[in-house]
Amino acid sequence: ADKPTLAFVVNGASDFWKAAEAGVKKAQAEMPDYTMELKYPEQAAVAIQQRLMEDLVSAGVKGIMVSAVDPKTQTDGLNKIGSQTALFTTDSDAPKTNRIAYIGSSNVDAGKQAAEIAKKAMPNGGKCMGFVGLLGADNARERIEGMKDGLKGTKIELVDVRGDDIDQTRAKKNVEDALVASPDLTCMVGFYSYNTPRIYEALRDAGKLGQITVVGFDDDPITLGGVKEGTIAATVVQQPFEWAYQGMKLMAAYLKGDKSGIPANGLIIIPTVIIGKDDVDKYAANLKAMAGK
Amino acid sequence: MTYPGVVALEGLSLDIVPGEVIGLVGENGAGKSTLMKILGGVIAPDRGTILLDGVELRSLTVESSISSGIAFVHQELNLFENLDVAANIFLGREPLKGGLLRLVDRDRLRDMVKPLLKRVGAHFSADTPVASLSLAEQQMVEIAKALSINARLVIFDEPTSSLPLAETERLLSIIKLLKADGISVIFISHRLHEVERVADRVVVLRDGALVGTLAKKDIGHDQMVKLMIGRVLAARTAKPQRLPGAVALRANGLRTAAYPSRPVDLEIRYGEIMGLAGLVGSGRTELARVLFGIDRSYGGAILQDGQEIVLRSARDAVQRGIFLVPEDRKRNGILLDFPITQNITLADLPMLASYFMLSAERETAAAEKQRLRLGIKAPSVSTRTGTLSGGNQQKVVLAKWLSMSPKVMIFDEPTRGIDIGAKQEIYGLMRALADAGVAILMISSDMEEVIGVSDRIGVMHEGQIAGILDEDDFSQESVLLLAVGRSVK
Amino acid sequence: MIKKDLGLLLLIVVVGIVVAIINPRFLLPINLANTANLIGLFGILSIGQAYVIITGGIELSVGSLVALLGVLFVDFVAVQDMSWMLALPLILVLGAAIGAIHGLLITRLNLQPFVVTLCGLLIYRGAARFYTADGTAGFAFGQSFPDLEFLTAGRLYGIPNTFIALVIIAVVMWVVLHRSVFGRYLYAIGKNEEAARYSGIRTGRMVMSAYVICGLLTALSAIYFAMYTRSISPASHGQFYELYAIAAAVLGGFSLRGGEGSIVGAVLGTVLLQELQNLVNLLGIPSSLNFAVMGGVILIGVLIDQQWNAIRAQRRLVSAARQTEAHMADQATVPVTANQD
Amino acid sequence: MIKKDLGLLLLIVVVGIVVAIINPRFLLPINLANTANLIGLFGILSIGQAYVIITGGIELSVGSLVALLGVLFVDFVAVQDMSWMLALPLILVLGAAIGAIHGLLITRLNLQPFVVTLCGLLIYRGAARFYTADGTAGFAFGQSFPDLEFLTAGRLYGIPNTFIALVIIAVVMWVVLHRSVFGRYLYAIGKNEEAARYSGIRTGRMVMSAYVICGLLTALSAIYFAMYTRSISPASHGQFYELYAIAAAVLGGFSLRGGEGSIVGAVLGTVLLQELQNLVNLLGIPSSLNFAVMGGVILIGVLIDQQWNAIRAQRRLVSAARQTEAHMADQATVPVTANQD
Ligand SMILES: Nc1ncnc2c1ncn2[C@@H]1O[C@H](COP(=O)(O)OP(=O)(O)OP(=O)(O)O)[C@@H](O)[C@H]1O
Ligand SMILES: Nc1ncnc2c1ncn2[C@@H]1O[C@H](COP(=O)(O)OP(=O)(O)OP(=O)(O)O)[C@@H](O)[C@H]1O
Ligand SMILES: [Mg+2]
Ligand SMILES: [Mg+2]
Repeated sequence: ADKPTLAFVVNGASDFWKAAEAGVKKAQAEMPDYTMELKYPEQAAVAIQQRLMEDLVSAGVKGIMVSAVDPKTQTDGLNKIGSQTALFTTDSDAPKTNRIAYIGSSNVDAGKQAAEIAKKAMPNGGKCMGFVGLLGADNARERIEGMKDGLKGTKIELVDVRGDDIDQTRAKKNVEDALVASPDLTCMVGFYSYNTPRIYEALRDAGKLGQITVVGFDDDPITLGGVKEGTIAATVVQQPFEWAYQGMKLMAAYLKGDKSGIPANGLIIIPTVIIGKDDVDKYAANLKAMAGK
Repeated sequence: MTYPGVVALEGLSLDIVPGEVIGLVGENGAGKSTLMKILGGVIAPDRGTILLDGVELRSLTVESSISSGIAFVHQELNLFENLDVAANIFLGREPLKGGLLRLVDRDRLRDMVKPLLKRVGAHFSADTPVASLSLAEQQMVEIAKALSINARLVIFDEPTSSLPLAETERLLSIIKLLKADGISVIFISHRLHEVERVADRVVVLRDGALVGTLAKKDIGHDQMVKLMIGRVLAARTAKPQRLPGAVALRANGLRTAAYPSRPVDLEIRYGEIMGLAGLVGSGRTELARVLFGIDRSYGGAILQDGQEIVLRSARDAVQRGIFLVPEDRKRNGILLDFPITQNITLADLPMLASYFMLSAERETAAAEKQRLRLGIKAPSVSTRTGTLSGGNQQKVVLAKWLSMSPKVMIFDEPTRGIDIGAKQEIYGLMRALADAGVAILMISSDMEEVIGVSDRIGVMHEGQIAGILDEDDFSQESVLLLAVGRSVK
Repeated sequence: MIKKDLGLLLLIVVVGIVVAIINPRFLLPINLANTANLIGLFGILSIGQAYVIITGGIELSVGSLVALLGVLFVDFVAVQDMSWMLALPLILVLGAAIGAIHGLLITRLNLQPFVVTLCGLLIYRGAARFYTADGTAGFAFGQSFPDLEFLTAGRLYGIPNTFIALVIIAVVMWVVLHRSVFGRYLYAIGKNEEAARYSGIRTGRMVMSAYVICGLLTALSAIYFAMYTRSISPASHGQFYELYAIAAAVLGGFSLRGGEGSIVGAVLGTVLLQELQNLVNLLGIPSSLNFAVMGGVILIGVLIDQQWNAIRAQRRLVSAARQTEAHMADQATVPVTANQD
Repeated sequence: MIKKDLGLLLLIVVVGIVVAIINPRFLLPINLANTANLIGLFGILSIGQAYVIITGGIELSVGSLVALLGVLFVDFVAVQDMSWMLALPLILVLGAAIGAIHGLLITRLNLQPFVVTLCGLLIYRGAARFYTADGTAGFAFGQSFPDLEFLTAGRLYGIPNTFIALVIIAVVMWVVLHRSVFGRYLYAIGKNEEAARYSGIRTGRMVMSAYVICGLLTALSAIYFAMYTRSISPASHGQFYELYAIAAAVLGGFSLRGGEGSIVGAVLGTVLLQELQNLVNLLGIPSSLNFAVMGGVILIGVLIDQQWNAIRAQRRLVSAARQTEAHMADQATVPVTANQD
């Protein structure tokens, strides 16, 4: 019990973080003289995440790597944690806090990559509808912004983004309703990991698979299946496994006094990648290997 | 049978022969309802046996009680306002169809209900929603329900307490018909003259024990009273000590929800008891509610001491010294879960408080004073009011108002369900109040009471005052004539 | 009752016409079918809830149960390779059992329905999340169970089977509630439980049956939801569905005090709520306003209903007074004879 | 009542000791202070809820109100540059006004509290989201309001000011509920509203006041929550807080039927719930089980309470019977003398 504990605090329960869990495990296996754990707050809310971190600090955690629910305005809360323990950020950065470093990718860039996919799939332009869980959340906004940016000057347009409050039933119904409301849609974008599979299924039910270009985010198995099948153009994946794995090792090193891994600007960017039909098998195999299955 | 703090019944034996009408009387809390609830299977006795045709009925439940031929008209109404008359009468015993689905055979049900309604003299149909019936009509449904069980024993627990005149007569003749069919009847009532008329034998309970039985020839008002309370009551009513004073409260063309098109004119004077008689649904309760500020009026004016007053809520009335002892005690009169003290002080809290803070001592003192004054039977003033007998609960309602200083007191059926001893006490209290200068309006459906207690009697008919009788003109007949809309003489 | 249902139907039709005028695509068969599908899913929940509400109770754990049972069903079928013919009845039995436990706690141990089912809401949500360790339960890509999928997500002549299921369930449950002895007892219990007991009704059993029915219908609905989304993240799946179900019942004329309401009303309430959601999407209203539209319509509906009742009561009063007057005039002779007795 | 509170206190202490033994860091001042801070935030909500529950009502819109009022407060202060000395009372007034509207709808238009506040839950959430267009309301970097921050998030001798606020509010509200005329009226209304009205109590006003108090305390709590998180995403902020508040009140002995409960109980209920959350985090229990632990403890607490009451009632019955028998034996002579009267 005297082993120093490192915690990876996520922003809410989601499959997305399963890969990070695998990363934490791998790091743990390599560094047995630390206790490493991944923590879910029971709701994706600032108050609850803040509470969780405060409790972890109380429990004597030496380092925390956090995907803040709302990094922009959570500054004070994060600073409070940062003053008591080694604080790293991941997933979305909080540059104005006293965090030591950020390890993750850029949602804006991911959005731009989504635009790349769309441009490649629809050289003649088109009309896109987006779907997302929480319209107001930072990651959603940045992705949407990035995509709009990337589409500037093309004939492709992102006409609207519908939110579903992370209710999968509504997520699917939103797709169905969009098909009815705007028959001229030529493309759909699933901004959250579960949105793409819901698009896939709604299109399959409507018999429109293949007729509408689907741009995905993240690596839900259904999404990867669709990519492989060719009914989903491609998907933009982040690498939470790497964030967790590298992040944990970095933290451990930092606590030992080795600060060589921390770049001057404090940013360690692990870029998002586009997974198209050709890369999907390799990626899936890799994913499996990481999960240790 | 024991309840917390009381032994409701103790070592009591009673046998009934077919075709016999037993009058069961006793003071409030004597254990009459408890005994009947045991027979009805509603509660289980601690010990003892019930034999039917010499066979012991073990662990009696409501169903087994019904199936062994015991029918029950409860003291408190047990109807479902969201169902219609037919559904209420046969609830739990519906004719079925549709096999396993157990559907209600609605046609047969209606056919079964019709003759019953005719028998009790009801003029509403089987599919009338109970919510739209008046209290008396609901009581008729209860009676029809009891008749619907092909019973060998029908128990009526104070069936007449909310039945006036005509309906009471109808009930008494129904009992005679039952008797003629060889059905036994237990009839519980505090209206002793009714018991006198129908009972073949009177059984008297006191403090949960049987204290006497009167054979048909011995049944008489005074004998019953003597057994019930252990002494003979003094003269029925005291005469007023002084002449009535100025008009305290006047209704000027007042219209109520009962008959919005019919204005009421009425005067109540200081120092008098004004009786208010009338048939069921004649609008007396509605009038009382308007005078107490619970309901709004549909026109007309209320004048107190000659000044027009506006009553927006009961509080306005209370602040002007106009108090109401409501008809439905449990619903409107008391908080069953509150201790006696808190019920008594509820209306007068601001006076007992300093700077809006309660004072337990002052409250207890005020309550204790009233308990002694009214002789409320209870272990202490901190007893839960719900455990008291009906009469004592009624006294608690009275105590609430008497602890303040009333100018006008409206009593709506003040002795409903109250035993003769307590009745006399309440009459005495009303008279004492009147003598102290309070103006009293007493709504009552008990003819004896109206005639025996009032100084003047107003009679209501269809929402209007049909006439006012002075003491010299008091007679059952003139009250009745006015009540049905005829003129006297 | 029937008048109230008609009012609701009218509202549904009027809203439908307005939406259709603004966006005629509202009437496309595919849109109607999509919405009918969700009406089926939520309608079954509402009917279950209605059975509990009629007894004066409430079932707050519906949403969490939809998550827990959904997770279990998907896990059994997709991961554990259990035959769905086995898994389906198993889940239904589980739902009924949970309903029975609620019923027992409420009737035997005299706990308040709100409290029991609030604890259920918390516990089942936690259980669902724990079962998958906060992961998602879902079918793998290409995993397919044609029969099951046809039954749960298929369409017959363009009509979603879930909607057909709702219609069948609604008819059966209507007969049970409005024509059977059991239903009549539930109304009686909802109005006055003690009096019902005095009438020889075994109120405990009846109330328990209501919760069992609710559990059963919730389980069925959970399976349908699972097959609709095909993937369940237990932290959020089904959140607030109890509110949808309660709202539909309340819109449909159920009183939370018990003893009032009709199955037709509960179904129409669901239809209106789903129509509203559809409208938000079709008319391009910001999705953030979804909840507000729902809340606003329920409030207005309840207000109109209340005002309507008040006016009707007023009128009834006046006409009753008139009737009594006439009636009394007829009867004027009766009591006098009684007096001679 | 006091016995019940003692039982709850005992439970809190025992759980605390067990946790402290397993993880002594539980007793670190910083941990206690953090937990006390949250007890302050949620405790104020619970007291507000308690006032409504005592009248037999319920306030389901608490969580949405925390979001809406929080969003407005942050927006006023951080974006609109309004002085917090103005914004704070403004928000409190707004909270009270919303409470008054609920009270009016419930008392004047006779709507059910559950329905009114359910609509509130939906509408205020939608309004909050619409106001920020689903964005987050928060303070910009470096924006600082030292006085406001001290008051809302500061500590005095290590004790969070929110906790001190709770203590003050609890004492005041205890006196009001348990020692004032108004409090007695609320109990009376909760037990039997009609009888209260017939005693000359203006029940409408009293009930309305209860909702106003709840709105006011909710608004205060909303400001505290806003200053604690300093950032509010209106879609999720405050979700389920009404359930926390209701659960705390129920744990503390409030009956949802009205007329029962004590402020001490509501506060202790909050303490227990927050202790449980702290425990889950400190003992490394998977946070997916957080809800389940909460639900389980409430259920067990309510069950024990119920069993306890049942046993006590049983005992009282037996001892009462014995007493009466003895008493009757003493009195056996009395009726005879009375008879000679
Ligand atoms: N549920 C109860 N809990 C406690 N005590 C009760 C309960 N019901 C009745 N009692 C008590 O038992 C005694 C007998 O009551 P019961 O109702 O049988 O009297 P009763 O003769 O019917 O009186 P009344 O004429 O007022 O109806 C009374 O002292 C009463 O207070
Ligand atoms: N709560 C109520 N709901 C519906 N109708 C009512 C209600 N109270 C009274 N009424 C109706 O109003 C009319 C007048 O009733 P009210 O109670 O004023 O008469 P009453 O003379 O006091 O008769 P009772 O002897 O029955 O009390 C009756 O027809 C009755 O059915
Ligand atoms: Mg009795
Ligand atoms: Mg009356």
